[in-house]
Amino acid sequence: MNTAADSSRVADAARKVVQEHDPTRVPTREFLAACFDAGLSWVHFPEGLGGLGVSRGLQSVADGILQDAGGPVPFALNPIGYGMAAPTLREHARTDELKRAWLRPLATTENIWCQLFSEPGAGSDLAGLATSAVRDGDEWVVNGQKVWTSLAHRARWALLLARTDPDAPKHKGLTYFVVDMQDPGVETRPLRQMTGQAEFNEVYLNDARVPDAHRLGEVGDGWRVAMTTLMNERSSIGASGSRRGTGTIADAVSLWASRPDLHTPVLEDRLTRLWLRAEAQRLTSERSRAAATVGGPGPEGSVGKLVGAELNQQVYEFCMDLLGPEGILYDDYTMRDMERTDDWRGPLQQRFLRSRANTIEGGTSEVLRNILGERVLGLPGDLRADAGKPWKEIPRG
Amino acid sequence: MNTAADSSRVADAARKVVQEHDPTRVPTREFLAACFDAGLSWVHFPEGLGGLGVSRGLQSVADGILQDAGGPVPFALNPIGYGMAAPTLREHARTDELKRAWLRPLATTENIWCQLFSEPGAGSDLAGLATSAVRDGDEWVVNGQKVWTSLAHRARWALLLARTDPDAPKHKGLTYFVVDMQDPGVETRPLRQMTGQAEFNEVYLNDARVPDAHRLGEVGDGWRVAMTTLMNERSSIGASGSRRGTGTIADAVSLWASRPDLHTPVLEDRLTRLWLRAEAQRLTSERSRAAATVGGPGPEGSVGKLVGAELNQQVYEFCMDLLGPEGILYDDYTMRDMERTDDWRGPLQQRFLRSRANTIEGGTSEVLRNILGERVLGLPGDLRADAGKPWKEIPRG
Amino acid sequence: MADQQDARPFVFTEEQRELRTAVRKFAADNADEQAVRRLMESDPGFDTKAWTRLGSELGVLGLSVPEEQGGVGGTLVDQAVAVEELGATLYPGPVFGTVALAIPALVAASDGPVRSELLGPLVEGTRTAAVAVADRAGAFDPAAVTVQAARAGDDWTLSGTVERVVDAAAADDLLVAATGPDGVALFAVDATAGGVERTPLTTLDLTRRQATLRFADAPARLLAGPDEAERVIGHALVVGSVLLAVEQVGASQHLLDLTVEYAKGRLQFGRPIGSFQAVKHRLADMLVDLEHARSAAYHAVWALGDGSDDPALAASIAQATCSEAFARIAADTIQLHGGIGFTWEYQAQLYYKRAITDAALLGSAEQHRARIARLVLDTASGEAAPAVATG
Amino acid sequence: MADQQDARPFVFTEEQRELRTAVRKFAADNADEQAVRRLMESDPGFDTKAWTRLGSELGVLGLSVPEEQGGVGGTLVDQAVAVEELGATLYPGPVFGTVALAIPALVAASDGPVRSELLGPLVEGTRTAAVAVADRAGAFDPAAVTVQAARAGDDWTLSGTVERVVDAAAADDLLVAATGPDGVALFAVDATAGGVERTPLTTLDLTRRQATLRFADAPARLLAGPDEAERVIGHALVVGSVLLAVEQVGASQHLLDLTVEYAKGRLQFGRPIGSFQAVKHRLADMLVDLEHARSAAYHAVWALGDGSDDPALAASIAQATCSEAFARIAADTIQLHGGIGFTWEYQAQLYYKRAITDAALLGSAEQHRARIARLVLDTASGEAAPAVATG
Repeated sequence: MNTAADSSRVADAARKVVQEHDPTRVPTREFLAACFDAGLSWVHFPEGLGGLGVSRGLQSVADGILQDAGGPVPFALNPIGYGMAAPTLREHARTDELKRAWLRPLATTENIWCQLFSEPGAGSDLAGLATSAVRDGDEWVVNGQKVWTSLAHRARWALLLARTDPDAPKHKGLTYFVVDMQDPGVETRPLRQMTGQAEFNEVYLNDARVPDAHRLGEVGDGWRVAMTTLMNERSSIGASGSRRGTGTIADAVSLWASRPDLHTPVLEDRLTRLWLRAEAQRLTSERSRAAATVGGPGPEGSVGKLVGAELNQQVYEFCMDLLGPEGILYDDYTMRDMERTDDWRGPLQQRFLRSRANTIEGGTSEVLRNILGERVLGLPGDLRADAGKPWKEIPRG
Repeated sequence: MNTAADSSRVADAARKVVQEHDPTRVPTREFLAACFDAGLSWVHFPEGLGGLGVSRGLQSVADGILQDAGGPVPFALNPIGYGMAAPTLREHARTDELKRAWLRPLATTENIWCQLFSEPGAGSDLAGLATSAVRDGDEWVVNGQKVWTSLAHRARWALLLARTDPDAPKHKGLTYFVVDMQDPGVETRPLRQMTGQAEFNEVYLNDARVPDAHRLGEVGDGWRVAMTTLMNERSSIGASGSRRGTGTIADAVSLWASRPDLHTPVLEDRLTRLWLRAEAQRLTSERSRAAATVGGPGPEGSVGKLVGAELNQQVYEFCMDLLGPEGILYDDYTMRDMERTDDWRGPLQQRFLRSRANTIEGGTSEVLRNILGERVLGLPGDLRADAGKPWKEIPRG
Repeated sequence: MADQQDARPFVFTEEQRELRTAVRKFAADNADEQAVRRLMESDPGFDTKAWTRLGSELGVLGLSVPEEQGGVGGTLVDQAVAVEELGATLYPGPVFGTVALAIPALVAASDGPVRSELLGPLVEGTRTAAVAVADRAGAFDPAAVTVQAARAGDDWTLSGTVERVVDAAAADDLLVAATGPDGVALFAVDATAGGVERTPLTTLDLTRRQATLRFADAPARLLAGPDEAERVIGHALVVGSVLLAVEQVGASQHLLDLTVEYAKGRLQFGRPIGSFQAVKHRLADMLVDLEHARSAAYHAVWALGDGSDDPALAASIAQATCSEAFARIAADTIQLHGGIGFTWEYQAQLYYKRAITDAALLGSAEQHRARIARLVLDTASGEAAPAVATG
Repeated sequence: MADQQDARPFVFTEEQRELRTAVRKFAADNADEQAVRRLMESDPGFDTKAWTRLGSELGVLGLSVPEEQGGVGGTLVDQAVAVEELGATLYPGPVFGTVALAIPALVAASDGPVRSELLGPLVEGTRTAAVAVADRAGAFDPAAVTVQAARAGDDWTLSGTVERVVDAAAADDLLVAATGPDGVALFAVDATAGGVERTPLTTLDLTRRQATLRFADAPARLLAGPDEAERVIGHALVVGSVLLAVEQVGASQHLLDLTVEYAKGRLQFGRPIGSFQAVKHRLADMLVDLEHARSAAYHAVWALGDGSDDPALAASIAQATCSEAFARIAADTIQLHGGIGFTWEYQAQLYYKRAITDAALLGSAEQHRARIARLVLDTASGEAAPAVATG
């Protein structure tokens, strides 16, 4: 698959795009449209849908050339779109017309996407969600409340998981839809975090209507479709490695270097431990990447999330302990919506507060340890209170 | 209850014993017999059974006088006897004759006691034990294997928990007995530990016979009786506090003081953390003791076991890290039985190895955290695979 | 609450239990979560009328002030009971500046008109104070004083800057350490006087504010001269450390209760999350941390009263234990609540920010451990060291 | 296994996978648990015939010895594969003294008759060696050398004591650092020569023995003079650290597999204990530790070959990570097995003792962290430090 010919083909296409649409001169959307049309958005997608039908590993060839020439990192501009929606739409949208209609403006970032999965009552237990979708002719009528939705206020489309059969066991009664965020039944309210900002939103669905054509996968098959989405969330980590000392640990090391007046041997040892943990995790990702080219991927995706989240917290706790009384100030708690996803990289104290969410969002550390234990080590599952029961009979709260 | 008159009475009795049986001159057994006869073995027991019928809190008055005069710590000589057997016998033995026949030689340490509870297949899940007792006229015939029995080879009597009804749910089919360790059906084999020593034993019961008169409590009521035993295991901690810096932490602090050449700031901070933890736990015990005099005891029993066990391990890990290459030697792995319960206080490396058992024996740290969560904080229990099922239908292995 | 020693360590008297109930009720009535949020976004950040009632009606701001100084002559245990309950609700008000530091400093100072004039209104809650003293790891360090005192006849003026002074923005009185011709002394400055510039700061914990103070020939009155300033300030820092520890215990207990209730009621996978071992065992560890923190804080409270322990050691044990315990318990509270725990609307974040703030005040846990090492390890004997097998 | 660089970090070649299988089979056949127990209680503590077969038949004792020195000219990756598998079964034999230290030292020394004479039999497994070099935290410290070398014509004699030398009791050859008239040099001493006294020690880990060496005018041959001794010894210690790390990984993987199987099969409360979160999550943490240890060890193995990282830094990263991981995994293995895990009869204790021993060899994790701090933190730039909000 991963032939030299394919690699040349990708590289040639990328060089042509860069030549004809200099990313330092043309508007971002125009550049990304050219990428899509040249099959460079997701090289493993079919031709015509933003790909070239080649091996996924060659994406790094395209990205290297495009970004070296000054092109944007599109994932950063439309993260749910690129990371989760695109692979799900490609696999489950019902017609090629729909796929193309959704994917191209997604790729250009004209249409931002968001995800309507979690609910106040369904966090770790996502499959227990309560938002209902009831069929009404060629449409579905959706009611419920979603939460932890980033970019909802800027999104044109949303991935929705809703319950279509409350009598079925919880994993069996779910269906997957694409929702128009401009539907009058969709209301978005910013959700303020402890940092003062509103990075996420609550989304209320009040008789929102979704055409049956915008269903992804079969009725009742939503959990399986959602797994496509969630699996792809991780693999979007990318094919290129990171350099030693980059990432969150760089904040601690550079703060340390900038404040020799605060050094103590005990803090130095603590920082070295954190650096070591970051380095061991970085090397583990490198190893996983190497292994992926000769065999299946290892357990490193979940390991990376688990370690990274706890490490982030420890890194910023270290920074705060280093600063002592200097650290217990803030800049501005005034509530504000996030305009861009990297807005949260504010001053140190904001990063510190933000890190508390790392072990909760995208799978709590508790859930990740279950995954490592059960899916990687093959340990037996916990006893279930909800196994096989109709969803509506499972206690909630 | 805890009146000044009672206190004087206890003190007078203790002074009289000391006067008439100078513990530095008479044999230990004679001295302890005098204590029993004076009602000072367990002051809260009835008169004639080693007590004076006064408040338990006054035991410290008696112990103080007896031990100040050079008397032994009887708990150390017959720990299962004093700590677990005595309160169980007092409450559940079927006649006063039996109580007296058992308690006096127990108190004098003429008869050492041991406990036959744990089994290879029933550790954390003690109530799942399989040793059977089948009625045969006035006797019971016992078959099974017990483990983690300390002092079995020196014991005259054993506390036994056995299954008398395999068709009942597991907690309901147990009965409690006193077993004669000299019965021909009882075989004791030393169980060697990783230290090289054999502190514990395996005990095999092959058609061992127990008179029904030696049953404690009703048939099927063994679990409740065992709870008496286990609850008393903890309360034997005693009424007097310990001084700051005593206990296991003293090993680390004195080793530290003796080896200034090995000091580093990082090790110093680590040792200080351990010292602080030990001190906080010591103060928590003090507080618990103070609270017990004005209200019910707090959760400190289980807290103490949990913290103490993990702290022991950390203390000796610290010592080994301090010593570095010097520490990875040993004295003697030759197997030997323990003659006295404090024999295990050998060289540092032996204490280090021994400490690994602390988080397992007497309730694993996992079980203790369950207890703190459920019995102290009132959290709901885990889902049960074995609830209500007949014992014989519960999977084991 | 007569002037007395508390007889038995760790045992509260009937009066103290009643005091606890009264303060708890007052805090519930005047500082429920909505009130705390309203006040923390208002100026001066607390309800001055309620503060006055705390002082005048409940009489809990200067509980350990001797009767001859106009106080009720209680013990530090009494004061600790009140502070613990105020801590449990994050009671907005200058507990740290006024109750934990300024009043103990005034009590320790020699008698005199300045002390008499200041102490009464602080105890009554009609005025509040902040203490601008450079502490290094919770101990007084004269070399770190950044304010100069100049004398002109009987009058003093101060010049210099003190950064990040807790409760200073709204304080009426400032107690300031300054270096004069004969050494470091402690002065009282009227916060509204000329030459005093206060810059309020945006704090991580909005319920515990700070301000930077700049003095430019600000008029000051001498409170404790170089002969006693170090002792007076040292006393205040020790008492402040201990009361801060007790406050941390109050807040930690609140969080443990809150999280246990949540874990009982929150269902996922058809069962209460508290039935999962991952949640249950974390709560068990929180309980252990809390028990240890409570024991360490109470020990210090009693030891300062009955002299049964070195005050500096007892205070460091309390601070080293309670700072870490509160921060860990607050972080775990957020974790066990999941997403909701991270929102602005939920109360967990308020406590978390207080925990992080408190941990940085009056010395870090690491700094207190270093002090403990000096006091305990450096004086230990190696005589009873265990034998080391040598192969 | 031609003399080659291993092309891609972390990717084993087909030959290396076959090598792994072969060594694993050899270890299973010759060093199952019963054999290990029998050998560890016998003298000399390992099966000399099997050791010779490891060298002569399997050819895995000097895999990275260049062809021109009589080796097979493989890479350090090859050697690491073999050591990892030997570590998995606690293979009793002088892996540490001979394979990890002595052979790398000889390979690094300049060519000469002494080297030629020694290297062949060690690679063949017909003789074994131990290295008596004072390391300080895994690095060579000439100042810590405790042996004196005296020259008489072309002959050398050594005098002095080296304590606790791994694999020395049964070694045929001793490589000894000694201070001579021109500085520290590395000498070879025949262990059976006059003037050599060996005192076997009772070790915590019976499968990895030690002895104290006393030299009294013992005849010695110069292996590496003062001009190169430091480089030679330094190389041996770095390679030894890395191979020790790999060995730790092999043993850790064995323990994780063992404990997972136990947790699946052991029933309490009518269910496998591995279904309880307390057990499952601890195993998940063991997995993370192992993955990190493996990555750090393999990185060092490849980096020493391809020069992609500072060897000292890579070795310290490996040792700091693997020592802690193995010790923690071994302790958790005992805990998760409950009582049985603590018995003499069960294999967990053998691995635990090895883990504790390995953690103390060639520098502790703390010492390696200190070295990493020198190499990484002391050279870091503070330019990109995040802004700190100042209120």
